[in-house]
Amino acid sequence: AGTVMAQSISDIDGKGKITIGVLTGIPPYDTVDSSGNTDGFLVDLARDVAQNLKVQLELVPVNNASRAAALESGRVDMLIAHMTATPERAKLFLMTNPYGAYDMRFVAKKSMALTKIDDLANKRVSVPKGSTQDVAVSNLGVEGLEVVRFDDDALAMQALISGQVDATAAVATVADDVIRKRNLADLEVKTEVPLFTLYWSMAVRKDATQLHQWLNNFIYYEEVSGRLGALHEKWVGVPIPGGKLPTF
Amino acid sequence: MAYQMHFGPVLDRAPEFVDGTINTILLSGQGIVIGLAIGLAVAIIRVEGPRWLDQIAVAYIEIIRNTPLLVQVFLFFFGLPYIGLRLSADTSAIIAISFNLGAYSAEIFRAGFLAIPKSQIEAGLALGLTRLQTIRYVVIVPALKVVFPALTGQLTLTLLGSSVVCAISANELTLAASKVESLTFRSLETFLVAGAIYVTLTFVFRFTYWLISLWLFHRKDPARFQIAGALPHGQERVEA
Amino acid sequence: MIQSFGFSSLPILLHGALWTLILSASTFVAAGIFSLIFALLRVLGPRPVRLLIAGYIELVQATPLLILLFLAYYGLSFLGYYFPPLAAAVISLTLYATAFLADIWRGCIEAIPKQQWEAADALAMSTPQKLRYVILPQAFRISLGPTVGFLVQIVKNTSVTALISFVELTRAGQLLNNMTFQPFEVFLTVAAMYFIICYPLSYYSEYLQGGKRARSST
Amino acid sequence: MPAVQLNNIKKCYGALCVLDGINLSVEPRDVVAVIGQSGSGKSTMLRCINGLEQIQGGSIDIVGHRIEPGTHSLRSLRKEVGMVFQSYNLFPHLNVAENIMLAPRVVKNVPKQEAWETAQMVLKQVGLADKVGAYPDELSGGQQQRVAIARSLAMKPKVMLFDEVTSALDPQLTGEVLKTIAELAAAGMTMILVTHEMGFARQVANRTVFMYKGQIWEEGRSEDLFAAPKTPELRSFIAPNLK
Amino acid sequence: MPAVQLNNIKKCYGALCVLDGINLSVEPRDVVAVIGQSGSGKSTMLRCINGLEQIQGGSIDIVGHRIEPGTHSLRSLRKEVGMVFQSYNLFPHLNVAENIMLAPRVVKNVPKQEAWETAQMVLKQVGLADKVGAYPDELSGGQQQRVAIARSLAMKPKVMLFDEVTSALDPQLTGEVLKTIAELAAAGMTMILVTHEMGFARQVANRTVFMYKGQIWEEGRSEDLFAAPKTPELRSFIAPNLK
Ligand SMILES: Nc1ncnc2c1ncn2[C@@H]1O[C@H](COP(=O)(O)OP(=O)(O)OP(=O)(O)O)[C@@H](O)[C@H]1O
Ligand SMILES: Nc1ncnc2c1ncn2[C@@H]1O[C@H](COP(=O)(O)OP(=O)(O)OP(=O)(O)O)[C@@H](O)[C@H]1O
Ligand SMILES: [Mg+2]
Ligand SMILES: [Mg+2]
Repeated sequence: AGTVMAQSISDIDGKGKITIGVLTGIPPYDTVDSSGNTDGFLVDLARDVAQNLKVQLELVPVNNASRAAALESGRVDMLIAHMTATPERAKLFLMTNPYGAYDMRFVAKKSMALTKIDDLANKRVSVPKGSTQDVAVSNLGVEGLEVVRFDDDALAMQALISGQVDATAAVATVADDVIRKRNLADLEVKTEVPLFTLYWSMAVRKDATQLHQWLNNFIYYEEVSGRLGALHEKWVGVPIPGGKLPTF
Repeated sequence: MAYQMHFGPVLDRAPEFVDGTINTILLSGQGIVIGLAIGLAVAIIRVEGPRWLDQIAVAYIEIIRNTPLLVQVFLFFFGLPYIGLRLSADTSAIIAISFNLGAYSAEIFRAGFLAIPKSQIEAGLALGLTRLQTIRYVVIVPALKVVFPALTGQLTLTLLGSSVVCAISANELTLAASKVESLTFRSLETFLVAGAIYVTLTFVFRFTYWLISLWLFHRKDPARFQIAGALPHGQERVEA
Repeated sequence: MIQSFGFSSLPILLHGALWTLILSASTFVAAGIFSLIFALLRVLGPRPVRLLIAGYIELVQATPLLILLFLAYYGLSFLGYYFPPLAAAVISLTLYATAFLADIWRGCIEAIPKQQWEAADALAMSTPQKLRYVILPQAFRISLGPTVGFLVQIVKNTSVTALISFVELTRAGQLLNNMTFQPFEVFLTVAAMYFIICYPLSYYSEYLQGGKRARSST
Repeated sequence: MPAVQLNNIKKCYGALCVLDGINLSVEPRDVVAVIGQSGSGKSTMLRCINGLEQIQGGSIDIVGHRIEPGTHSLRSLRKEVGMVFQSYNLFPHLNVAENIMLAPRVVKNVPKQEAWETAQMVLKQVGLADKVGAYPDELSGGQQQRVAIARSLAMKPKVMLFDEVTSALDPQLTGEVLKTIAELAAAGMTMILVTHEMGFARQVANRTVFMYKGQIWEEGRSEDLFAAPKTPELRSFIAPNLK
Repeated sequence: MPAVQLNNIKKCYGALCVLDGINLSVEPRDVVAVIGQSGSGKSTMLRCINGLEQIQGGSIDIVGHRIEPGTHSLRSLRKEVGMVFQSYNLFPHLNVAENIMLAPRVVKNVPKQEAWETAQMVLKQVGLADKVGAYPDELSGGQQQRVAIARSLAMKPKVMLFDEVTSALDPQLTGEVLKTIAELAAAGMTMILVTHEMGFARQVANRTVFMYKGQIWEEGRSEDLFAAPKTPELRSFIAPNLK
């Protein structure tokens, strides 16, 4: 073991390898084969990063709760982990320009009226622990809303399906997929109350400015070359929501 | 070391830790009380009960002891709704912990019962006590004394094991720690603090068990007993 | 993509179960080596070493595996040591298992009567010879039952490595659940698989301990 | 009416019948000594009388209760029949007073105050009034055995059964316990006592029963039986004790 | 030159000195019996002689080795001094042959064949040649003790120490073991034996040492000592044994 923290492109070149943490276990963005290996949108992106840097790729699966620690500790060189660039996170990591997005929506029973945020008063809403939904829903400021946290998106959704919560904050595409395939006729994605559209950034450590700049460039090129859209279509079946990706 | 520790932001979240700690105490406390009750009942069934009931008890014990608590927690929380039983995360957690401890403590209690000579039980019966009264007054305390170290060891495992129920969002210390971690991104510091709290809790619980053992097994001072007991017979003492 | 739980899902779980076995076996071997050393030092070592080991055992036994795993996995990274998940998982589990196994084995060594040591002493045997030929063979017999019993705990405890996304049986179950949204079926199958792995071990452990009791009573 | 009447009782373990048609009648205030070789069934008979063992045939009438094969609820019977064992069987976690008060309190619901007074009384009876707060392991074997007798007495039994209560004791301690039993006999308690102390049987028991291979082989007034044993088995059994 | 020489040795546990200035000289082929009350320090003295206990003062010269306070490496000494304990201490996981061959093989690197022959020889010496393959728990106490003696003999010791080797045995088994020891004495082995068997001490030991409160109170030729004890302590100690 024991490699130095790679901070610059030449560090990575020197190692001949880049270690990327990717979020796993969120169909349809990814899937697991019978040997437990993940493949999916984020994995393909990570492959492209390594390929363009002309180094080998080491993938490290992470979850919402562990991804920050993985990056901070040097366990990984960068994260492609559905991370949204909040100002708070930006204080700790360098966040790249977004490489994708999803529409975050509330999912709930058809019978539950949800046309405005205040309808969530005194309701239990499940979110993945430490995720952007967690932060967003926790900060809604609705009276009596209880946030119930789970290890990942699937368990949060599962809590709704088994009736343990009244609603969940989920990715619209994922939720649609689940509702259709599992025949959950009594559930629906509540479109009247858009939670938000979340854009995902890659993250590197604070002092890895060179890598950060390179990744911005990489994302720009992947988008304009149509590669990014193609990958999203391949895994999710629809284009990236929200049209042209923002930059900052 | 490249990494600089910053406990400040983590310690600012002290209320969350306090909450989590209280919840962990409540959760494992309830789990322990219910679990021990289950364990005692199952042990009595195993020693005294009819054969068919004994076999059910054995099946229960073996299933629990040979599957991980985490999986049991999942089954109680996500599985039971499918047979129409919807329990909150906290309730599911308490039930899962109780059933888990029940299986382990049943075997411990049983070992204690078997360590009590049969002649003690016969002495109880010969005095006209029922079997249950015999167990209650003659068997339990000496049996408990035999197995007390094993039992408290198991209770410590239960306290620490309660950390896995954060997987179903039951409110307890590890969940609180995850929350703090996601808010502060100071993972190492957060889990160091949580670890320290668990270690402290463990020692506090052990101290409590020690106090309980004093109360249960410590002999009353014979001299004091005589005075207290003889109190209504003041005249007798004067006479003597 | 969302799928249904069925026979096609079994390979994922079986693969996870295989990793659970590999993880358990590696942990057992590593913890076994350390535990033997620790148990011996705990009995025979100089006082500071004995205290140090006792402290380690107390501390680790008072910390949840989950927290320990997290601290070991990321803590080591913070110190600049990066291990692949399997190695990291084995290291953390070993840290944990050693604290219990060393304690079990110490008890077994201490269960050998002092007179056995003295008899070996009087025969001019050196300390390693006493251990090798007189004490450890006897301690080994006593320890067999509890050790196999603890193996069951190791197998079950590997489930927490799901937290660091190590795909063993429990994590495989979680991933499968994410794909199928059929938790009851998935986790019941997972539980059954653990049972199939653990029950024979439990049974054997009980047999070993029961067998011993039967022998000593005759 | 006899206090205890055994009518042709049988007790078998599988094919082996360790009690094979026992008839015995014990009048109130009788003291019956039961003697016989090891394995002849003495303990088993006693255990059948207060229902610790199920019988397979015959019946037992005892202070107004009847035990037959299959009889189960024996608690009301046991309230009136005391039993003292060879191995004392005091409860180690309770002190002397608690040992004695337990059964009256939980079985008979005697108020605490009354149970306490009874305890003191029976302890005085066995000569251990000063040990009321001691724990069993702080007492000698003989003292423990006398506490066990006191514990039985506290239930105010109509009949008492003693199973070789002195065989675990050395000669000096044996003396203490036998003295206690002799006093009980003098006070008119109905008793059946299995014993290996021939001298004691002869002096204290008005009747003696000799068991042999699961049967009552010979019985009669103690003086007669010891002075003129009729069967060769009894003769050879008591021979070494007489010289 | 004496085989064993104790020069004013002291052995203390904290303030309590259980050996308080012991002087003793044992010539080759001497058989020395050590007698004395329980707690007088007999075992402790033996244990000091082969270094199982550290001494706090004085020195011990034994078959060319010297033990002083703080002496640590005693292995070469122990190769030449055998010790047999009250509780046999056979290794339960090894059979008789393995018990006997273990120390010669691992301590002295004796080849297997030779160790095997020695084992058979010493077993014959203690009269157990037929038990070579048995495990300790298959042997009677007396047989186990004789195997323990054989195990010591297999190291070909120059001096043997025996600590109440018969006190856990009943009289018949005691006889077997004492016979073995007497044969060893006759063959010229230098021995120190702590014993409660006065008759045996008198017959087999040429010298007897009486210990009292951590000191050698009286010593001399066995006949003289038993026939005419000088101190009142020895007189009252051996009195009950002589009648
Ligand atoms: N549970 C049992 N199963 C089979 N046989 C039994 C059982 N209990 C007792 N016995 C047999 O019943 C016979 C009578 O035993 P019991 O204890 O009544 O003899 P005893 O006259 O009291 O002898 P002792 O003087 O040794 O106490 C013995 O042969 C004994 O082996
Ligand atoms: N480890 C110890 N710590 C303190 N005192 C001890 C220790 N070992 C022995 N003693 C004391 O040393 C004294 C001598 O003991 P030792 O065993 O030598 O007596 P002994 O003559 O062999 O008696 P016995 O005939 O009962 O075997 C006793 O008073 C004993 O209590
Ligand atoms: Mg009997
Ligand atoms: Mg001694």
